[in-house]
Amino acid sequence: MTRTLPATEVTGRTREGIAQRLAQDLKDGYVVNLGVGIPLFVPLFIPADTEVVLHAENGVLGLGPAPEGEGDPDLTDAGKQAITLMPGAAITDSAMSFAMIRGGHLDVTVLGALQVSAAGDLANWYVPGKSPAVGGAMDLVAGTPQVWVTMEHVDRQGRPKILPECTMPLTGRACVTRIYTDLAVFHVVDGTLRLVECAPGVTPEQVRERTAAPYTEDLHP
Amino acid sequence: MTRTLPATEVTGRTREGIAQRLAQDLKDGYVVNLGVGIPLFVPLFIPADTEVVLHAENGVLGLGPAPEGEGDPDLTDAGKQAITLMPGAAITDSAMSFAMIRGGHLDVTVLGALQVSAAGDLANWYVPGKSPAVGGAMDLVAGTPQVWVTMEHVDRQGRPKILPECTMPLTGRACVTRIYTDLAVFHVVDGTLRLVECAPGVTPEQVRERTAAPYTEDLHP
Amino acid sequence: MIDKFREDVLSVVDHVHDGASIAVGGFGSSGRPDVLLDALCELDRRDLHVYVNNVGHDFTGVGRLLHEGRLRRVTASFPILQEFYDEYFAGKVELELIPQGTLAERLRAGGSGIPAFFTPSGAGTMLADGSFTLRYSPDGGVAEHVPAKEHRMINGRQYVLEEGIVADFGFVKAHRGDRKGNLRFRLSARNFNPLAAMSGRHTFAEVEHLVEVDALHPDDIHLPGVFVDDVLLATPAPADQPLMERSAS
Amino acid sequence: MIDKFREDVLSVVDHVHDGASIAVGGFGSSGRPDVLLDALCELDRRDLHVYVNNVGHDFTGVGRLLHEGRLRRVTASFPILQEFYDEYFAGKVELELIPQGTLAERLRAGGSGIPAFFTPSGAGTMLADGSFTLRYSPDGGVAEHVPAKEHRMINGRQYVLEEGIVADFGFVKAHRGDRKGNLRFRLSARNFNPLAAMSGRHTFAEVEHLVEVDALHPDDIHLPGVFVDDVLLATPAPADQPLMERSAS
Repeated sequence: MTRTLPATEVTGRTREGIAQRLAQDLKDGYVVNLGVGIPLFVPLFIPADTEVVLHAENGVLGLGPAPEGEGDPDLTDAGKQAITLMPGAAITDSAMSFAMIRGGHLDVTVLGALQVSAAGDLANWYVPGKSPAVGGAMDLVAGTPQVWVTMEHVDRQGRPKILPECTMPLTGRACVTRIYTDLAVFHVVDGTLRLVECAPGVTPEQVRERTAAPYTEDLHP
Repeated sequence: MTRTLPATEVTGRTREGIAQRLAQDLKDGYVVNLGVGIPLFVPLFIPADTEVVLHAENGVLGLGPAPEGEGDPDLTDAGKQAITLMPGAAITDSAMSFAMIRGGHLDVTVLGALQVSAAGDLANWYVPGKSPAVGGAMDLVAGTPQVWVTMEHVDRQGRPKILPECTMPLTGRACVTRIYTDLAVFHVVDGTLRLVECAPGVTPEQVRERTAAPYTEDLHP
Repeated sequence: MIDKFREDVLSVVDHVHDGASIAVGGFGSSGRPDVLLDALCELDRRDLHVYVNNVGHDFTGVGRLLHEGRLRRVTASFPILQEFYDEYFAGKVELELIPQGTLAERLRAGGSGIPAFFTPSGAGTMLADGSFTLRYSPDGGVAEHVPAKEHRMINGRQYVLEEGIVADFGFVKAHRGDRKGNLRFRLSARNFNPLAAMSGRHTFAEVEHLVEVDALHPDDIHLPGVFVDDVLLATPAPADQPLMERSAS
Repeated sequence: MIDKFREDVLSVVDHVHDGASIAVGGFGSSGRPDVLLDALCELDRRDLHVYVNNVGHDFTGVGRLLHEGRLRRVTASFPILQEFYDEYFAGKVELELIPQGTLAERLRAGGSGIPAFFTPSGAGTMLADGSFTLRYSPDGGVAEHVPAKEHRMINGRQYVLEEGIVADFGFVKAHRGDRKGNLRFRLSARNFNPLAAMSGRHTFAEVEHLVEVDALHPDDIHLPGVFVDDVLLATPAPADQPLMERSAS
């Protein structure tokens, strides 16, 4: 936390670009829950020949795009925004919705993060001193086999968000499986971080300067 | 168990008569689960102006009478017999059906017994050495506020079935709230048995001779 | 004969006492039983413990209860409302913050006779380790923490024990309901409503449409009437409209 | 694109290995997935652990598996079949007898990420105290008991801890299903089917009617397709009938 800002300037992916990069890794048939923020850009970038079923924890399986016009007040996503349904969509109550989540029936959950640790611990629900609210985040990271984090690589003060240990309250331990940032893509393999990709125009050195956690490199050109 | 058979002969209620007596105590609006045997006669004796909702643990709330003719193979009760539905009936899966039972949302469960103890323990699922099967009995007696037992007062050898302690494996402890037999009606009050009624033509002495458990008498003429 | 329909909301909600606990359906304003919640305000009930996913984003629904100082404690996953947090930090209302799936399962469990269950959600976090503040003191210090929850390793994984919720009352909203209390919800307005109904020892359901008893097919009922004690209209019918209708979905 | 419909039953059920555990829907013969169960026999699978409410009253369904000696263990509440007991007392098949509501809740819990829960059902009885015989030895003695279950007093009442069931496979039967795996059941044939589907790591559904993907309204789906991996026809359609239909309830 006391590291000084890196000397070099770097420009990686935009927030949309992070979502676009992540969308490439979604496979046909995946059932995916998307958190607020960057994850909400993901549907824009899912290829037309890939069917990804979107889940909202308030009981919607098979979300479609936002409606044209007002929308139906009885049909909203977990962010209380109006939605539509895809063919084959199903509605459940909240207990069944979280049965899907906790029981491991989703494939991927995509969510933002305040911090990720070297072991894949996630902090994303509470900045001490601010207003605490957790929603379904703890269930999603506990139950979903693949937990993909999207975030800016450093915070607004330029401090690393990928740390040896999280300093903010945890959402879950050893739950993150991938991290997609503006600068890089990390996988969590056997409980340790592995840098697998730098964003276009970003060097491994620039990533290293902005990452406080230890990690190994396995870059695919 | 080593008591000798009572000297006097006694004829109390028939099996149908036991069910008829019990049916008088069902109140309008009650939700009731009926076990096999004597309890299945109960619906015959529910007054027309009393609405009793019958529940079957395989997921039927609102059973009607047996169908005329073949019946629908997709519509059976917990004894696998064809049934009909009353207006306002609802179908659920088995987890929801037992959520109703265990959560105390039924009013009365009526079932047969091998033995009942002085404290209201019930044994009704297993005669050691015979074929064990429990079905929903343990859930019903654990969850339902009122557990009413219907049975012959003594077994085929004339031995009392109302005992200081059950000798057969228990279905539940301190769960029985009433006992309706061919000879008498007992209530369980504060964990002890109370004889509240003798069947027509049956004397308190005849009941006492055939009851091994201690009980108090509070007979209403 | 069973007829759970009541025309007068206030005389029904009058059964709710000061200090009661209430499980409330809805997700945000979707499927929220506003007629029932407003009745609590008109009846001036106070000191309430509400189990609900969100307090809301304005002073309607549970937000109105908060705004009028009627809440003693909120058990929720995502309170949101800023005024709620102001009251919380000022020690005027307690917050038991729990994961959303845990809230759903606790309501269902309580209504199902399950006193406690293990879940991975929140294990090893401050929502389970006894460090989350239930109540602040007026000076800004911590008056009381949410008690630490039992943790257990099962098959090599850490779980936390959570208790079923049996609320004094359930407040729910449905799209259609009949006089036996059978309910059907519409789209994502279903959410916590069936669970809040199960959790309540006594449950009120406000319905958008009162339908005849045979209008809902037994396979189409989302919540059987056994969980509902009183059925009310979500919007009192205008005088020129029939009370009873058979509406399409 | 997601299409879970498979025409050939045997090639689908071929994924089930000897020794597998299978959660099976149905109550008696009502809603029992006979096409799937029969496929196990045709594929000569053995040493199976079946979670099912009843073994049945004849040599169809699970009764056929028993009759052909394919069962290692049965977890059930009401086995019924006399030949089952004969095999049980002879030490040829194990019986884990549990209350019916506990079976239902264990299947749901396992499919819901709940590893264990407390229930009052069976507390203090021989189904929980370690005295029930899981397996007899060939000489008629007891080879192994069902282990004693943890008891706990909660709010003055005794409860027993039961574990969620995650089966290798779920076998279910539905009235209607679509290619996304969404299912709808008919009347009391629903029973354990949604729960067996949830419990299976991999679940097969045989459906009486394969319907188009938009034929089931989202509010009318009893089990979302996320719990189903393969959809098969319960009765292979005659050659002169269209495979796809839009049937009324």
